[in-house]
Amino acid sequence: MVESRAVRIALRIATALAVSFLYMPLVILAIYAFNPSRLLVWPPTGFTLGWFGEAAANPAVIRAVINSLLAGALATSIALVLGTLAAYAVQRYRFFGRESISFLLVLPIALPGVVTGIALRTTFTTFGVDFGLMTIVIGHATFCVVIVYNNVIARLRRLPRSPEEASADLGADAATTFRRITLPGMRTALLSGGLLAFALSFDEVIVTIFTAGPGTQTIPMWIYQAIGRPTELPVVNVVALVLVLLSVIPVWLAQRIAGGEAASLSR
Amino acid sequence: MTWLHPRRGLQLRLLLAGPIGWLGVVYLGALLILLLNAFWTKDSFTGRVEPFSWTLDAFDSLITVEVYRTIAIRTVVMAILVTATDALIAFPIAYYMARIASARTRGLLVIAVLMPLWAAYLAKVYAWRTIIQGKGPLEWVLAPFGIAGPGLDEIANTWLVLSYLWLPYMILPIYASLERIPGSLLEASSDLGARAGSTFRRVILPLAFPGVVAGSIFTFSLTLGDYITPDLVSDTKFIGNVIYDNSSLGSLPLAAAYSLLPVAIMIVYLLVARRLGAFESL
Amino acid sequence: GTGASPKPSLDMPSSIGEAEDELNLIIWAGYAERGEVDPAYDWVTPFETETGCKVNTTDMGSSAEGVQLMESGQYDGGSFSGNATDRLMASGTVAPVNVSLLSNYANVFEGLKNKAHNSKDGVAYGVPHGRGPNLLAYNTEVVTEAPTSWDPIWEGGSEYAGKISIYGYSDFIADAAIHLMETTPDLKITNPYQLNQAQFDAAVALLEAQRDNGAVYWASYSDQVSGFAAGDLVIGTTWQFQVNLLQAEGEPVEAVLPDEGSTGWSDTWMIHKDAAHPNCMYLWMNHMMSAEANGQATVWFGEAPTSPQACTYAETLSPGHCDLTHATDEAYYSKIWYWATPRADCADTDAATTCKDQAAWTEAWTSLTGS
Amino acid sequence: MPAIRLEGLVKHFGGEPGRRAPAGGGTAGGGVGGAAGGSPGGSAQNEAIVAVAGIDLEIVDGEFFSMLGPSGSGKTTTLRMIAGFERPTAGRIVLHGRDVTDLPPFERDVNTVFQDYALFPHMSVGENVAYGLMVRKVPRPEREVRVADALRMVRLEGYERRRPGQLSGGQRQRVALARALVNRPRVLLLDEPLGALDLKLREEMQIELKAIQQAVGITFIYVTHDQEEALTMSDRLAVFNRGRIEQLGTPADVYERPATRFVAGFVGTSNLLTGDSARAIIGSAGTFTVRPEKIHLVDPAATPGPDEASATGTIREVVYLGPDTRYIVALDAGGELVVTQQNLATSSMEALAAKGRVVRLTWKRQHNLPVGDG
Amino acid sequence: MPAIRLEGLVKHFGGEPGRRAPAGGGTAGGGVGGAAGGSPGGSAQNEAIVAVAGIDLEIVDGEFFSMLGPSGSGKTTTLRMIAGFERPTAGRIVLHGRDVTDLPPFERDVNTVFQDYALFPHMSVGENVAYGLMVRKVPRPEREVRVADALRMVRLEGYERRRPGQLSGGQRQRVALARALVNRPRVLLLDEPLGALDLKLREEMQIELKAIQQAVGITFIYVTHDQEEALTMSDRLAVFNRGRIEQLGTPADVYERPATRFVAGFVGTSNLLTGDSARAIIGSAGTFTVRPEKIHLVDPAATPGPDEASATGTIREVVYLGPDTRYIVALDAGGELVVTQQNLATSSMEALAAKGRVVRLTWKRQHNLPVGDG
Ligand SMILES: Nc1ncnc2c1ncn2[C@@H]1O[C@H](COP(=O)(O)OP(=O)(O)OP(=O)(O)O)[C@@H](O)[C@H]1O
Ligand SMILES: Nc1ncnc2c1ncn2[C@@H]1O[C@H](COP(=O)(O)OP(=O)(O)OP(=O)(O)O)[C@@H](O)[C@H]1O
Ligand SMILES: [Mg+2]
Ligand SMILES: [Mg+2]
Repeated sequence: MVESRAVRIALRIATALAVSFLYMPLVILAIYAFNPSRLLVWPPTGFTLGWFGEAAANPAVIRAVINSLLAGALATSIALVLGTLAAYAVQRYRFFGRESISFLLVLPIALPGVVTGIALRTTFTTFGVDFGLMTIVIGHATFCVVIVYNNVIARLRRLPRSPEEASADLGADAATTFRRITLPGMRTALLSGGLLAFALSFDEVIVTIFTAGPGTQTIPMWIYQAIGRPTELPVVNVVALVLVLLSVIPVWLAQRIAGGEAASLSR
Repeated sequence: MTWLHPRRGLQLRLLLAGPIGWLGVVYLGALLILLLNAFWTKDSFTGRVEPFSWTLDAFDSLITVEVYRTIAIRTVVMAILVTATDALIAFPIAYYMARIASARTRGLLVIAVLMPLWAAYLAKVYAWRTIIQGKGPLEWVLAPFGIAGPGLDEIANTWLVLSYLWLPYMILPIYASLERIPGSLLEASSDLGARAGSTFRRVILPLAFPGVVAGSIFTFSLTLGDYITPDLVSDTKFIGNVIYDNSSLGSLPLAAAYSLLPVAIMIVYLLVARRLGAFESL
Repeated sequence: GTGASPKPSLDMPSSIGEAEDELNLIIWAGYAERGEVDPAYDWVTPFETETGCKVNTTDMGSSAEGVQLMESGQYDGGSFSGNATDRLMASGTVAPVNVSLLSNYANVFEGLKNKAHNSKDGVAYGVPHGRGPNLLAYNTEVVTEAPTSWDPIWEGGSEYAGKISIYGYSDFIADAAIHLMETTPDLKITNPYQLNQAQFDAAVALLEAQRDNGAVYWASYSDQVSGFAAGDLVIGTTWQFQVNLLQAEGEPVEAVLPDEGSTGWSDTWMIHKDAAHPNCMYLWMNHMMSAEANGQATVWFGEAPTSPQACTYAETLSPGHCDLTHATDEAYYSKIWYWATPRADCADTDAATTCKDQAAWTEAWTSLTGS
Repeated sequence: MPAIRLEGLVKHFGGEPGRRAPAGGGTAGGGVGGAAGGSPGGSAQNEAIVAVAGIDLEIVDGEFFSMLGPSGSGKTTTLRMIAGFERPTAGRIVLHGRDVTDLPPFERDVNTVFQDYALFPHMSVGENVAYGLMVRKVPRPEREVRVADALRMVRLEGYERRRPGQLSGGQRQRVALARALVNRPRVLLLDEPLGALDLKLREEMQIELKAIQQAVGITFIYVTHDQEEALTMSDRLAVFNRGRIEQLGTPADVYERPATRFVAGFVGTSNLLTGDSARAIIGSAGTFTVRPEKIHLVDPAATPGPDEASATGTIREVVYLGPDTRYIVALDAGGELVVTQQNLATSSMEALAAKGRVVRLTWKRQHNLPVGDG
Repeated sequence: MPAIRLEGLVKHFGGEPGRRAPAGGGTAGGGVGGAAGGSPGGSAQNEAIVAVAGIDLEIVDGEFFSMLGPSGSGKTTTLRMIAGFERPTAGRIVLHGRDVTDLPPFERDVNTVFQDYALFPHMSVGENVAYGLMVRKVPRPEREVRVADALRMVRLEGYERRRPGQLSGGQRQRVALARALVNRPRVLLLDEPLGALDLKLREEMQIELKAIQQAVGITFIYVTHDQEEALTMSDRLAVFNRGRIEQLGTPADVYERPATRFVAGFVGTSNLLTGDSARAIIGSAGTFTVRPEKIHLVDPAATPGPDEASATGTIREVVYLGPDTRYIVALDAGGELVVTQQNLATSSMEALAAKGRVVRLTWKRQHNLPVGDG
């Protein structure tokens, strides 16, 4: 009740403008997806659903989607394991260098993707690692760890120790306690962290370009390549629109799971 | 498990082996190799780097060739501009979400902000490209006022699009830190005689600041490294473009040496941000 | 020197074995179509059906990227331009090709065999895909009279300032050099890719003037296409491909080869020395020289077919294609400087002369476009 | 002129679940009685909650006035309306003759001490205390003097530089107090200011708070759900229940003459005599209460005086409390009475030996208080 | 064989700031006394904290044993070492003759009721209570019977399906208790189990807890900082101060014969007579304490009996407490004594009118307790 009426109205307008700004390009994208012209000209010249059919029938798009899903799922799994372990260690133990760990974990996401990408590629080349899905996964997992880590550590901070102690007290050994008490307590954090990590991996393009091998084009790579080819633009419109629409699912899920918590970017 | 119980040191080592192994060895190792590359010679024709052939040539060109300095300054200025723009746009909406909107509206707004964040990055850049380019919607809107469209070669495009792309990264941490401010603090402030303006300046702003810094880590670092957006919506070169161009063409050692610049900037940035308590707001 | 350039092993396969199940290629976008854009242009699916080799492609954004991808060792081969083939051959990344195993090789125009960009010491290191010049495109509504020289893009204070479309890679320095060969013979430029300091400086100065005159650089060809379509660009360097696209959409765009000649490309399919699927790669190389595949591919991209048979087939898809691309006109192609890598040794045996190397070109280009 | 006059004050909280209402804790009066055996169902979430149901009250200048009541009875809401953090649904708030119902908090001459202290975490103790003066543009030299005075009053000299995070609970409490007092408000509102402190510290702070109030002469309005605290500290108190005042009076009024059964039970231990046993012992129907400390334990053979009520029974349980001993006596007429005896001369041994003994209880008839069912 | 024997138990917390220690609150014994007037300097952050400084103790089977002491005195740490959550720095813990010092919690036959209840939020009440049986692989039919029994004991039949979030504080307390009791441990540890409840509910639960302990006959070790609670409930109690036990004994021992000045002050109100006034009134030097409830207020002209000590003074302050009245008397010989009088027949009016009156205080000499300075 601190804000005056005028301030509140001004804020409401600012919010409305900011939200419109966020959505305006996406709306334009949607409009273009139904435009029959192969070249992008405004205003739209007609209406067609044809590009959707083309996109659905495009094997490169389908392969790319599958690759993205695979890479995302694998990177997320690795990130879930590593992020949880790190968060648990940092939150539940005292040790030398504890402060540096969060720093180390943020680094991959705070350093520019080009740097991470080149560093990884140079390393893989140096050690003769074959480029492929696994190299993409390694690249993605590196910056996904911190997302899981931040989600989990925020939860652990709020999660009291006492239920874990109670569990041990009631006769459960460490593994049982972790499985039955700690893990359920972190479940929503893991889910929202995992979703976020997955989304990030699914959307990552720069590191992917540097770590991809033959036959492992992901969907952002496909889009990037297709943007360079005017003949593909209508299909790009459709694919981009569908991706935007699909992103509702994880957002909605994360919101449902974690309530307001998903709001924290958690990284 | 009984034997493990008293051995907290061992428990800890088991827990940390994975994460530290991964990031400490794979990630830092990769960065180290990149660093080494900055000091190695490369073949001028085939472009291959010769390991352990030490030279400072890459640093030499970075220092002597003016354009690298110009680009570095341009990139940092752009990162500052984008960060400031996002902070200015993000604060009101974050404030509205955290303190004014009803619970329901707040939930909807959080989704509304998260969705573009999770929507494909390239799709968004591409959407802007279609908006900005000639015969696009922007030109169409501006035409009646007799203003020409910017076309795809204005540096301002980069500023606009990057600000757009990273906006949610700024809104969410600010929102989170605003939401964490107990209502009683604001009540106490007004109880003690502060009007809304003073309360905002003296209580809300200082307490939300770590959130702004947390958000700025993203806006800043993402701007610092992006080369795709500048490439797609303008023809201006940024640090990322130079690194990218040289990593394939030209000289990998030069790319590696140039990479050290954003790395150094971000490490300093992170250290400062951590001191300001921003890590809690990430 | 040219550094690590191991003597190529000359053991080539003496027969094509049984096809593997896969083939990983690095290509220029548009060099392996599956009829996704236009069902009439599909030369990958028949190949896959016939050989059982599943084709995976990765587009290269530039020759340099192609070299880098090739050096990762993950690909069986690819279609490279001259400024990639020379590096690949020098670094020993690619293997010589036993052309006697390729039944379609015999039909290929002699002008495309055993050239500097696709052979070494008389041994073939690949087979041709097609060739073409970089052309001068113009909007016929603005530039009403067809230009015959490159002058409109170089002239200071051109009436097209701000609407000049320029290829956005360092290779374009060579285009400046070609213009200098014509306008400043004193520089004694003999090869636009191998420039000594004075020649190089002159080329860069020319480019700076052009930049200040409002050049717009294109990195991906869709930039250029949308620019021409929108009227933001009216004249500039282009490939036949973009012109075809624009014309198909009804845009008033034409292209010419100016009298000075031009840079250009002559692309070659090469095989990696450790290719995981060599048989598929041999089959693919042969396939790409077949009348159908080569005809479709060269029409699709707007370049010259590599054999009379392909020419004939191409005519059925796009009447007049062979004339348009001067497929049989060796004189025409003698005016074309195919892309090559700038080298410190000037790519000659004369140890006394030194030229600016690729890194210098890249740096100059960064300075040109980055400041 | 009264310091504060509340006229027909009402506050409803809107249909949807509000920010401050914790899950499950939002049902009025659910706190105390609902602990055990309550029905497992819950109240509908979407009804409007009547937090304050109509309050009329005058508080005198310089008074130490307490609001006592169970959790959810509307004390905090009333206080927040006085401070200006909530707008009344109906009614008026008059501060020293001026209607402030519609004024924002920063224009009211009252200050609040919050239960969670609400100290500004990014400011030092000194800055916290100076805050009110600073935003009111009191010049720096005066500000410094007043801040030093306020910190001396709460015995925190030398703590100016510390951050709230570096203080103990009791110290934070003092800072919150100093921060309010430094503005010299005419009314100070305190919402369970000692709720977060532990017993010993709370007792210390009670004495200190009372002393400070007497020293500065400001009107204190003090919210608590601890009856002992309210009885000890207040000049007058109001007992809240379900958004209304059940009784208003001095501590003695409320303790010795509870107006309703609710007050009798909430303030002190209530020994209720009902139905048959009431008729048998007191001679009239109805519900009566008698305080445990008013009852004498005498020999069963003794005859009670004419002005005394009396009953016989057996000591079922003896609890040694240190200063007192509590006897739980099962009455022959039915029911139980709790009797408290000061351990004046008796030692614990004697006290504990009384278990199982047959006794007579006597008390002055005037201490039989009939209570309504309010 | 004692249920529990602690031998020379010591616990230090390492140099770096500890997990459980809130900033600033980590200094041993800093809680009560340090609240006001303490030096602003604070202790260096990096010294090791001595939480428990050497404890020897035997607790008998079936005993209700309390650990009483101010905040930070080491009670919780001692309890946590018994439960196995902390490893002693030195010393041994013997449970029923078995040295368990190095065993993890899940191998000790003790159970704990936590102050914050520590219920598993993702499990229903029934699942919470069944947890200990489940992880110990007790077969389902037996499990169900025992869970039902335990819930009946704490009067929560019919609540099996609820989630902890849907319960009130008192109900959660009961669930925590049932969850521990269902395992039939030989020792139950309770760390301020009623600390989070409000006054009325706490009193109810005290009675109930005691009744349950008597019913099941398990050894209870009960941590509290509320002296009244400790006195009321315990068979024996230990008074902790700065990581040591200051006194060990029955409630009456501790209350009536405090061994040290600290105990005298911490358990009950201590009226200390020192120096000159001690010599004048009692006739010998040293420090004495006399409990406020042992003192009679009589006419100043009255002559004290031969076995009585006596002093004259003026009533400086009268505090009406409801059941009692507290008089603060300024002695003519110097110093102050607090006198508590049960409001047996006196009304508040009479009591409050006493302010300023000159009175004589008398008390039995046997209630003069000399106290050490411990
Ligand atoms: N902002 C709010 N929104 C909805 N309901 C509220 C709000 N504030 C208070 N209430 C409800 O109003 C009623 C009175 O609350 P109030 O806080 O005034 O009680 P209280 O007497 O202070 O209790 P306690 O001793 O627990 O602090 C309660 O039922 C409470 O849940
Ligand atoms: N994990 C820990 N790390 C560091 N110091 C600790 C830790 N646990 C307890 N301490 C310190 O040890 C001392 C004793 O603490 P303990 O919790 O045992 O006290 P307590 O008597 O239970 O107090 P309270 O009544 O406040 O619960 C305190 O100074 C406390 O700050
Ligand atoms: Mg309240
Ligand atoms: Mg404790």
